[in-house]
Order: sequence, then C-alpha cells, then structure tokens
Amino acid sequence: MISITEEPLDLGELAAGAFRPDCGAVATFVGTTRVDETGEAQVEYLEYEAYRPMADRKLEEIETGIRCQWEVGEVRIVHRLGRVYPGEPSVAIVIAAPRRGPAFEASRYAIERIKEIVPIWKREIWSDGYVWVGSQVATRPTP
Amino acid sequence: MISITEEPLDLGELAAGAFRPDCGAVATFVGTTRVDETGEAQVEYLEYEAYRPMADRKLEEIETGIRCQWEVGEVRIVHRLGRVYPGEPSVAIVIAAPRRGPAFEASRYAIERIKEIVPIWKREIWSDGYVWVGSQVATRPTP
Amino acid sequence: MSTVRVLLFGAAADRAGVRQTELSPPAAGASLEEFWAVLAERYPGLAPMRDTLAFAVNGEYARLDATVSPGDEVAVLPPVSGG
Amino acid sequence: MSTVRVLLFGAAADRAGVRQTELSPPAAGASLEEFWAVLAERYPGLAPMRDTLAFAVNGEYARLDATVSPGDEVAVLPPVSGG
Repeated sequence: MISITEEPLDLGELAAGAFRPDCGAVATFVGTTRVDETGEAQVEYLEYEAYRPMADRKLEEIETGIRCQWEVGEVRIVHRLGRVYPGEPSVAIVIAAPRRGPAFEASRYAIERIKEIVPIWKREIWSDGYVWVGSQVATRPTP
Repeated sequence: MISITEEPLDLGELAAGAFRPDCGAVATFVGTTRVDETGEAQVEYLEYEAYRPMADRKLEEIETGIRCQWEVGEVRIVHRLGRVYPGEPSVAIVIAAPRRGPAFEASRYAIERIKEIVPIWKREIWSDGYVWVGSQVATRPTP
Repeated sequence: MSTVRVLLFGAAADRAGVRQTELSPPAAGASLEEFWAVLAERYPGLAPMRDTLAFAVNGEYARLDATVSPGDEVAVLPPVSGG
Repeated sequence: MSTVRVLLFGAAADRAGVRQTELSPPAAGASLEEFWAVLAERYPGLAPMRDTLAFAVNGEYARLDATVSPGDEVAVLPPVSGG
C-alpha cells in the first residue's frame, strides 16, 4: 500500500494493519523532522511538495523492487506533503515478512530509495528565512 | 526503557513516546507469533516464560551495548510473557536516533541479542501437543 | 499542441520564479539539452543550478539526449529531499 | 544455608519434572560441572540435554569450572527462544 497524503501519519494504525499470521516480523521506519538550531534561529516547520503522479509511481516501483528482492507479505509506505512540524513523522514504512532479515533489509532499502528517486522536496522554514534542503537555495542568512 | 510484561504490546503508543525533536529516525521491530501448519494440526498459542530478574538485566545490558556502539536517543524494548496468540506481538523494539543508520543497526542488534542471551523461552501449544522451541523436547507427534 | 508544458519544483521553481510554463522546442527533434538552453535563457536564475538538476519527460527520468516534442511534459527536478 | 537453590526453565523443567529444587554441592569448592553430575543423577531426564544447556550462577551466565557454594542460586537454561 502506497500513499502520499497531507494527513498526519499514524504509525500504530499503519503497523497494526500489516500484522498477518504468516509474517513473524514487522520492521518499521519513521522519519521525523529533526530540529537543528543555529544561534538564535530555529526550524519552525517543514514544507513538502511532490511531482505527482510521478512520485506515486516511483513509490510503487520501490514496492515492486522490494517484492523482487525479498520474501515479504505487507509493504506500506506513506509520505506526507504540506506542512510538517518538528517531531512529526514525514514518512512511515512498514514491512511485514515471514522472517526478520528481509523485513529489516526491505525497510532500509525503502527509505534509501525514497531519498534517491522519489520526486519529493522539502523546505525548512526557519524563523529567519527558508532553505531548500539538498539545494544551495535559501533566503536565510548564511550561518 | 526496558519492560517484561504480561500485558499486550501497543506499538503505536510505544513508538509515539519515543519521538524526540533531536531524533530524525525511529526504527522499530515487532516479532509476532507466526502460524505454521502441519497437516491437520496448528499452533493454538505460544507461552513465554522468563528467568527474572536475570532477563531484565540482560535486556538492560543490550540497551547499554546499543548506547556504547551507536548515537541513539530513545531505546525501548518490551517483551511479553505468558500466553500470546498467533499474530500478536511478543516483542517490540523502538529505537529513536538522530540519523537513520544507527536506528536501523541498533534495532537489528537488539533483536539478535535478545535471541542469543536473554533467558526467555517459548513453547508452542499445538492442537495435538506442545513443542519447546529450540529444544528437542515435545509431546506432539513427530511430523 | 505546439508547445511543451514545463513544470518546475522546489528550488528550481524558486529560482525561476514560476512553477509552470509553456515553451516551444527550438527545433523539430530537439534534445532535452537543447530545450534546457532555451529554458535557461528565459529564466536565467536557473542556469547556475544546471549541474544539480535532473529532468523528467512525461513523468519519467530522462537523459539530456532524449527528444522533446510538442505536447510533452518536461519536469525540472532539483535534488530530491523526501523522507 | 547449606544447600544450593536450583531453578529449571523451559524444556529443562519439563524433562526434570520440577521447576525448582534444593541440592547440596558434592564437596566444598565443587565446580558447576561436579554439581551438574549430582543434578543429572537426581533427575535423569536432564542428562540427554547436557550439551544444549547453559547455566547461570547467581543470575549470571557461568562456565562449568565456576565454583558452586552453599547459598548460591544455580539456573539450568535450555537454548533461549525469546523474541
């Protein structure tokens, strides 16, 4: 199950739905907005945008890549868009598999591939300007 | 936070409590009772027992081992005792870390070490007898 | 349709000052690289980003030697930063 | 206290037919190995498990050459199967 959404992520609900009697291992990963501080300034929130429907297709490709490489039961990937406050999850991955090795490996693979190929961008909104993460484009004073 | 309990595990609650603004990655692992079937027979439930307080101390050692090897914020390990039905979680591990590599590695390490050193045992209760997992001791007919 | 629809994202939209535009390919059978030259001329703020950008044609990553034809959708993609 | 408290778990308790017992060490300064011989004689069902068992003395894994003294707690641990 692949989803790109503006709604808050509920890991408990997402994981609970992935439990299956034939899967003894459920590995999950949640990425949250980490708060950096630079002197007086701080991150107020992050803003995510996506190129859809390409982003949806790339997430589906990642699920397909997982199913080709590992024996897994459930694959759930949810990515948030819009405004995400510090400490809130921006991405959640849940992999249920018969055995734990594939569950761990597939969840790690999913987040690495998301960061490589899925056309989603985030901007840190600081108290003194913004920064496009991963690009040298910003309005806030250089630290 | 280390806990050995007869209560059901609530992953959502456990993970939610681990989110921290200085930790951008939360990796979790949940082990559930996988249902095997052998011909007519099936696993009705599992029964876990522990040598306490040694088991508690070994879980604490695992937390210490994690904190020595990786930069992590929160470490939460909960293991159930008593009767656990198929599909129910028997163990939950939550690691919150500033970066995802240590979160993944520490959660994998935790489950591997639990299975190596923590004095906890499980018995599969089948419709036709029981099996001590990992020992050649059983009352059910040999498959 | 004689033009190409151009979508810009993230820092690229920021630098160009637009999120979407229409542009004609410079010639029949023009490559993405030739199309980029026209785009960068129109939006000079994009030019310095060149080496960091990826492109998609009709929703799939494309190389600079891909052909851009009228009716296509070209997306300008800064380094992705999801997760 | 002149005896050693013995705790048995999992398949070992099953085979011995008890989960807890008291036993005197065979001699002053006896090793865990010597103590095990007495235990296996008392509970013959345990003997075939020998190579699979681990032991703890006073709540920590112990080697067979560890000393077992009156007042100690010895635990008989089949292969752990938590998780």
